[in-house]
Amino acid sequence: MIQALRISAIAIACLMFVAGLAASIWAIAGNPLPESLPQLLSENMSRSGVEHPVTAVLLNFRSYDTLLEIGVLVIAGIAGISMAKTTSLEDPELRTSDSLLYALQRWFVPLMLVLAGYLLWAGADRPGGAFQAGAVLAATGVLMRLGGIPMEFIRPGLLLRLGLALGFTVFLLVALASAIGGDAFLAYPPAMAKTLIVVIESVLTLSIAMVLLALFVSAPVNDAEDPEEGGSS
Amino acid sequence: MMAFESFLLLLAVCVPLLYPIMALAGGSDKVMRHALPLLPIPALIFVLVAQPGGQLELPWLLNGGLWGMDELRRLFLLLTAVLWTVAGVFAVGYLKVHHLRRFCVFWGLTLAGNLGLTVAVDIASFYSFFALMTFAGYGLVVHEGTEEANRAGRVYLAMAVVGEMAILAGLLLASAAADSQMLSDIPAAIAESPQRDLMIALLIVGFGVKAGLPLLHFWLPMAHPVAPTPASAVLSGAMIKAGLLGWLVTLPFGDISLPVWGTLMVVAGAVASLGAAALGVCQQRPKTVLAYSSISQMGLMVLMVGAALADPQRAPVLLPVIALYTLHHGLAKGSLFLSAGLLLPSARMHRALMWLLVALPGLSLAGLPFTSGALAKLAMKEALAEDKLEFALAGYLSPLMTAGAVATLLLVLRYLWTLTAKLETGRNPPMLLAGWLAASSMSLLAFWWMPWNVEGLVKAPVWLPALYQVWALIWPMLVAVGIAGLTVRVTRSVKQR
Amino acid sequence: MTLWLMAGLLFTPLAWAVLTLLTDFSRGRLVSWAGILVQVLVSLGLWLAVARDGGFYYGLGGWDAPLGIELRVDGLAVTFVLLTAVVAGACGLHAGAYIDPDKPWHRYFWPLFWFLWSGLNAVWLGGDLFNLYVGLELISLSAVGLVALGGQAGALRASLRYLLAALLGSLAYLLGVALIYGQFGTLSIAGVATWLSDHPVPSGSGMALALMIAGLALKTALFPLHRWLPPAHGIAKSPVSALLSALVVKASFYIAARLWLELGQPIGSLAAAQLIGLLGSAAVVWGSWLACRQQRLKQVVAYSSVAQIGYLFLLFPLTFSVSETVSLQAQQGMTLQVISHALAKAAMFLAAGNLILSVGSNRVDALAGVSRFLPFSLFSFGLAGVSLMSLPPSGGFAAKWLLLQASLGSGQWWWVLVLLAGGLLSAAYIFRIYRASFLESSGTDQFFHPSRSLEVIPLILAMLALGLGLASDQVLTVMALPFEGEGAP
Amino acid sequence: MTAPLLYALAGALLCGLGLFGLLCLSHLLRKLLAFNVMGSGVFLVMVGLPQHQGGPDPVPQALVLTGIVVAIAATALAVVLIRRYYHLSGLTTLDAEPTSREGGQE
Amino acid sequence: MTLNMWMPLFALMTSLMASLVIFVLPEQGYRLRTAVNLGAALVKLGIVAVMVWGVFHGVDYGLSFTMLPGVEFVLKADALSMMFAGLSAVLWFLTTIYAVGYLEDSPNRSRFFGFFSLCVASTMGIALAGNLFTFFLFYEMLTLATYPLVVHRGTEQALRAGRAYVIYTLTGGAVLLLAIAWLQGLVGDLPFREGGHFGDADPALHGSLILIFVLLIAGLGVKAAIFPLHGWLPQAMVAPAPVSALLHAVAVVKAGAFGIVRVVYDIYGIEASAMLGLLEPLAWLAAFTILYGSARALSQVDLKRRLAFSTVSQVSYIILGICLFGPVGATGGLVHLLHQGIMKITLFFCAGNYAETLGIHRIDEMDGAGRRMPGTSLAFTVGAFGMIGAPPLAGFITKWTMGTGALASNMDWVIGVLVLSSLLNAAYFLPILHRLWFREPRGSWPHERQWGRLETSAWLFWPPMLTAAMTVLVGVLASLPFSPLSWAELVVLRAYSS
Repeated sequence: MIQALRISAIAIACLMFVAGLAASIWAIAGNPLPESLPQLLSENMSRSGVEHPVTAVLLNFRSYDTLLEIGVLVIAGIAGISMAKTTSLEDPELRTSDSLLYALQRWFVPLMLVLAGYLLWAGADRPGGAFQAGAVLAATGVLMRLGGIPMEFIRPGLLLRLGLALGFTVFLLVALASAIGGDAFLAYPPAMAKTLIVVIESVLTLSIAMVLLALFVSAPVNDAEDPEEGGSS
Repeated sequence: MMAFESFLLLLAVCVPLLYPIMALAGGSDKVMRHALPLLPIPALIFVLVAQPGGQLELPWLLNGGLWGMDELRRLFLLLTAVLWTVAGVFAVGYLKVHHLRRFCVFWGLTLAGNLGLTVAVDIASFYSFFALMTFAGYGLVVHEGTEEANRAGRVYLAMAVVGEMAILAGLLLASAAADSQMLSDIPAAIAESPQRDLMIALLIVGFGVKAGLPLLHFWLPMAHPVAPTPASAVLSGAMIKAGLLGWLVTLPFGDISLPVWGTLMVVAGAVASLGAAALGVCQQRPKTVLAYSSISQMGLMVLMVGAALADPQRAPVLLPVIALYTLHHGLAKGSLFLSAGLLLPSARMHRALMWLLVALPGLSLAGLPFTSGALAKLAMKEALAEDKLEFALAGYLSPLMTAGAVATLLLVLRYLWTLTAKLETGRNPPMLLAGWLAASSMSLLAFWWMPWNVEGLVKAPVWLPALYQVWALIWPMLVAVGIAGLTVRVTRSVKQR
Repeated sequence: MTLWLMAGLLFTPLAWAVLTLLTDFSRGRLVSWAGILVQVLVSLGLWLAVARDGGFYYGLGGWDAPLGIELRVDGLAVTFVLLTAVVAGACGLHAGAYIDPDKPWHRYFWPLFWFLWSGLNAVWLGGDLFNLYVGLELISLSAVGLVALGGQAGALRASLRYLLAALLGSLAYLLGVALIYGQFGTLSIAGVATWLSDHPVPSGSGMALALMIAGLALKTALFPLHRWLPPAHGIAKSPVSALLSALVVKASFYIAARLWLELGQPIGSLAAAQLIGLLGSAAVVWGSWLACRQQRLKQVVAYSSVAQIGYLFLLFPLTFSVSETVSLQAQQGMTLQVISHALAKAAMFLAAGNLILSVGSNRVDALAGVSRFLPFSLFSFGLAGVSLMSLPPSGGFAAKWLLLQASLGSGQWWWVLVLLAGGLLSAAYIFRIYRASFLESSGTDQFFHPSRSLEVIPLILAMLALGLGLASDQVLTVMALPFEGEGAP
Repeated sequence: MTAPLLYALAGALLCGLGLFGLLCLSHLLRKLLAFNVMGSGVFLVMVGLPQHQGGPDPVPQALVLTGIVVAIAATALAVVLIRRYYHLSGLTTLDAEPTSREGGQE
Repeated sequence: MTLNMWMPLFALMTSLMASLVIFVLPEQGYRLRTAVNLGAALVKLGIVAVMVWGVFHGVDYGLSFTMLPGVEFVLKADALSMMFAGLSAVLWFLTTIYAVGYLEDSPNRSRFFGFFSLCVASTMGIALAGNLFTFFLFYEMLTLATYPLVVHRGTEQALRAGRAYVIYTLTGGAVLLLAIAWLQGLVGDLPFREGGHFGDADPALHGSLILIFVLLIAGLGVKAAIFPLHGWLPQAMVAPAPVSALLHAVAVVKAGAFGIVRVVYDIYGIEASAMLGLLEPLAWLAAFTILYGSARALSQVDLKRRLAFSTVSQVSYIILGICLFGPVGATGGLVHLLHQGIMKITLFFCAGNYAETLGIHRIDEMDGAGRRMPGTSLAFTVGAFGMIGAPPLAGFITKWTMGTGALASNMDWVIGVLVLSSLLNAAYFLPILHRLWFREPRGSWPHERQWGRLETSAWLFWPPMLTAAMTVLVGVLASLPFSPLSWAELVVLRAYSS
């Protein structure tokens, strides 16, 4: 009874929330837009080093966002592997014995690798980019993992951590280098902008893929744990 | 005041004040004991050597101290010093080992208070010494530690504290009114103050506790008898007079006529002198009888104080008389109290002599001719003579005094009577005996040195009183003896039956 | 010079996050100590620079707002940056000694710690609404990671709760950002404020502000959205708890405050301001009350955070439609409260950790007779408590004083009662701890003295919190510095 | 009513739905999914609302892309935590107390 | 000039530093700790003496800096502050000696002496505070520093007392804070100034000023233990004797009373206070407290508890004194600040001696203790008579001066209060004295300890003797320059002449 009451109350609250939100959206939609950012953007596209505006925003105009975003991803990865068990990656429980999957995998893995490469390359002038590529790459890894292909590098050792950090590190080094060059943090020299962005995108792809894969692989079956401070156990 | 006198004055107060330190520092019992009679000696020397009117300024003391001696204080100081000395001598012989040191401490402090208040001219030191005497006196009262003593002590303390507070309030008011810290400025200020009556009431009550004013006297018959005998002597002989002195120095005599207060005091005095006698003759214990006698005698003095309050013109005459009477009574009463601590010698001759010496101060109280009592009584009578007093009750004063004389002798007789029942036979310690003898002789000899020529009241020479005077003194005594004899006879016959 | 400092400030934590990711705990500790040194020096340098020359805007990547992301480097921001450097540095040093280096998962402490730090810096300096969102997420996720690090079911439960709350809060905030962008076409707070200053308020923006502040309030654990906080702060490792309570909740509050100060006057309403104030007051009372009833030491401290956060929200009513003076007083009070609470609460959590280590139990009763061993941590705990009780001369007192003045000055006397009652209530739970420690009981013979370095750190923090009150004026002058280029965007 | 506005309104609806789910569902995975639904709603509003008037706008698109990554990171972290939580306590909700006593009162 | 500026800070720092050093010293470092304690106390005594001399000759000691916008932290020394500072410096020294002996073998001595010094530092701060804000700073610090001392024994009873203490004082502090903040908002930061500030206050402000005054008094009255805010004081007597001594004589209750003095004289100004009609009600309240405290003391059987209620009563003398509009009454109140301290500390020292040496806590166990411990009992007697107001002791000077002052300002009823209170004082002290001196001991003492030659340890013996001697001397020598009375007259002279 109380449960039902509570749920209906929440439901009503949510409905009101939706109504209010919709009303605001409607109202805002009717107001004139005081500032047109796209226009400003297109004026500055030439200095960005890439053709596609989304990529330009992501990796040049608002590259700080992206840097931190990768940081968030790395955090998730770290937090994930911090819970991984260290010994057996070949946990039989985690392996699918599906023979169809096993067969498909031979075909799909190379294809997906190629696709990832394409997405990365396409990012410069049309939709695509590091994240999409990294996602596909990670999917490949998941598939391989499910298929039982041993992936030693995913073991939470130095190698994995290097991989996790690679993209982020490179991005950061570029940012720092620009600051050392005398400009602001993350300000690429216009001449080198394109090159730098491509380099960053490539390593990011790798890292993103690693993070996602690590998160998938790191199965929290680790029994060792910290007791709570001063806890009874 | 000369440097020597100043020094002597300081010494007079400080010697007994500092004497208790000896007890703390661990002076031997023997030294403590034998120092007792020496304590008032500086004061005695001072009072004999110094000229009245000198003052000693002590600006650092309290609110600015001023000590000094005038005619009035001289008499009081004399009484105090003498009485304490003889009582001290007596005490040397009297005291037991038990709590000796404690007794000595309080003895010294009480003495210091008593001497100090007599010489203090500024309010603060006067009040300080007064309080010192009061509180230290408690130690003497409860010294024996019996249940009775403790009860007496409680009553004494309670009433004393109330009295102290009344004095404090009265002095505060008066001091504020006078805007002065000197006692000498107070009477005039009281006379003019709108709060006159309040102040007078407070002061009368405050000092009245000490002086045994009726209704404020309860402590007296309880406390005086239970104290050790030498202490009783000083309590009744000297300390009780401090209340009187308080009145004399604070109340507005001579400045203004206060008939209401005068009447009240006269009534109080009359009640005291007669009522106390009535109660006193019913007592069984000699020292209690003496205590009532003290109240009774104080009643006579209160009577005079009342008259002085009522009649400002007569006051200058009355005050010296009061002082005179005080001296006389103090010495006599001291001697009587001491005699209560005696042991009867076995030799018949000695015994008779002793009884004579015991009785004489008592008879002196009653006004036996050729004693200080006669002198005092005569002076009093003259001073209160009806035709010289502008006062409504003036007519009653003379019969009152006569009745007082009768009562006095009755009490003395009662005392002697109870004493015979109580005294044991034995050998008196020499110092004890010496003390008592000194006291008695002081009481008797004082007659010869008393400044009897006060305001020309008593016609010279005193050793040759006019016949009518002798008769005036004698007939009340005869009445008293008659009553006493009658009573004895009646009781005997009742007993026989 | 300032450019270098800025670059150093942004770069160091991120770089150290990477560096420490590649090492194990013990080596990471050495590396981190170097990093802490660098970071403290850089922060101090920046603070001094701003104190000397005034604040400025810093366009990242060479792009100014609205196209790029601009950092707003003003007195308040650098003060908080410096505060973060001090508190996080202290927590880092403490953690280095406190955390067991032999557990393999503890190596991940350092990267998470550094990411947290970088997120905090991003938030203090951020002037771009979306960038602030990312910064918040950086903080939230690393904080959750720290809480969960190697934990038991209880810790996981707390961290999950924390994560869900944080995510919901972020989403609400992001929704508000979306509406703002839809309305104003810019993400720069300053840009929006500038536009609003000479235009009428467009309809619908109220919802945006409400959403953002509600989301941030959830992340700040404002009553009644506070229930996630005590478990998370109470169960984490003490240095982590210290970080969370001292800095992390302040980050979201800081954004809310900035939004309110820039946009609140045009967009907000009196009712909203009073409502937020009321919730803050409720937090003060309720949090303190619950803190009194906790059995475990760290839970007490955690609930105390809930209460202390309540004070911060009094900023909202006290800056809405009031005179310039009152508003300034309220802002100064809020700033001091943030700083002093950060220092005091960090000290308190670290000290609590030491105490727990010493007596081997996390219960309040277990402290009976502890004061006989003269633990420095108890002393630090006490000193920090002085600031929390807002007794002089602590920073907490200075803050309360200013808030009192603001309340009286604006005629909103009801907040006065809250402030005074809050002080007394906090005294109730703090004295409960003192009381426990003074109890002479026979049973406590075992006592482990933590190393001096562990004990000194909270002491220093507590001393700072205490001394802040004496130096408040100096701190506040820096905060009130004018901008180099007023209204730069 | 343009298509982007419709997206935005749909986003609002999704937000409400997600919120409801987040508050009412007790299974952790469901909560997580509800969070994702809500996130999608927010992204829709974010992209839809500015494009209603100004035409295609790459900025919100980029923002949403970033937002998605963040959301994914958060989701992934949450899943890891949930799995471990389940492993340690055998619970899938936060309603009941886990096996190791937490004590105290919230 | 610069040295003079720093003098107040030095005075403050001596005990603060001592406190910090003691906290760090190991528990076993008995000699070193004692040396630090006594050394610091002596240094402070010296500094204060120099400052007293300086203030007498008109030297200006002052230090101030801005703490918060619009609020200054001010330390300065005027005649009034030196009064309090002198009291605490002297009595700190004695109490330290006493405490060293008292706590000879007990645990937690480092903690105790640390907070003890801190407590004195706060008292010093209160004395030297130059405005209300600074005063409040140290006032609250005092609360905190005293708590560990009150609960020092760690028993249930002590902790309960500590709780009552904290609840009362912190609530009082909150009220005080409100009042100070309000005042600040109304008229800005006000330094303590002889003659006050509100002599010509805007009539429109009068309502607020009266309300603020009430709040201020309520806040300060908790520490000053004005009825009905006195509840903590009798409970707090469970603390060790040196603490009670310090609490009752110097630190806590005096801080409250001193604060009230400051408020009436140096913030509102005596004329303004009278004009606003604030003094009369306060005087009545103080008078009631005087009688109430004494009456309650009568029925106490625990010696320290009786003394505690006596404190309740005695501290209100100070307040009553300053409410008497006029220089003489003020002198009486102020001088009691010192006199009460000296007398009460004597009594508590003695109570501690009885407890420590003979195990006596209750009054009915005191029979005959005077013979076993004559020195202590003598000191006790002097203290008790001082309290009663028997001349020529310190208490008499107070009563006399206050009484004169009351008459000068036409508040004759005060005399009645004084007299009645003295009677009550006598009623609860004299029986004790009787037991001490005139009763036979009841066999063995509850818990007797022997110490060499003296009746008790020398550390415990001399402090009460000294304070008892002081009780006598400040009374007898009241008219000397630099005596408490003369100094109070100086303070009042400066307050009324400005």
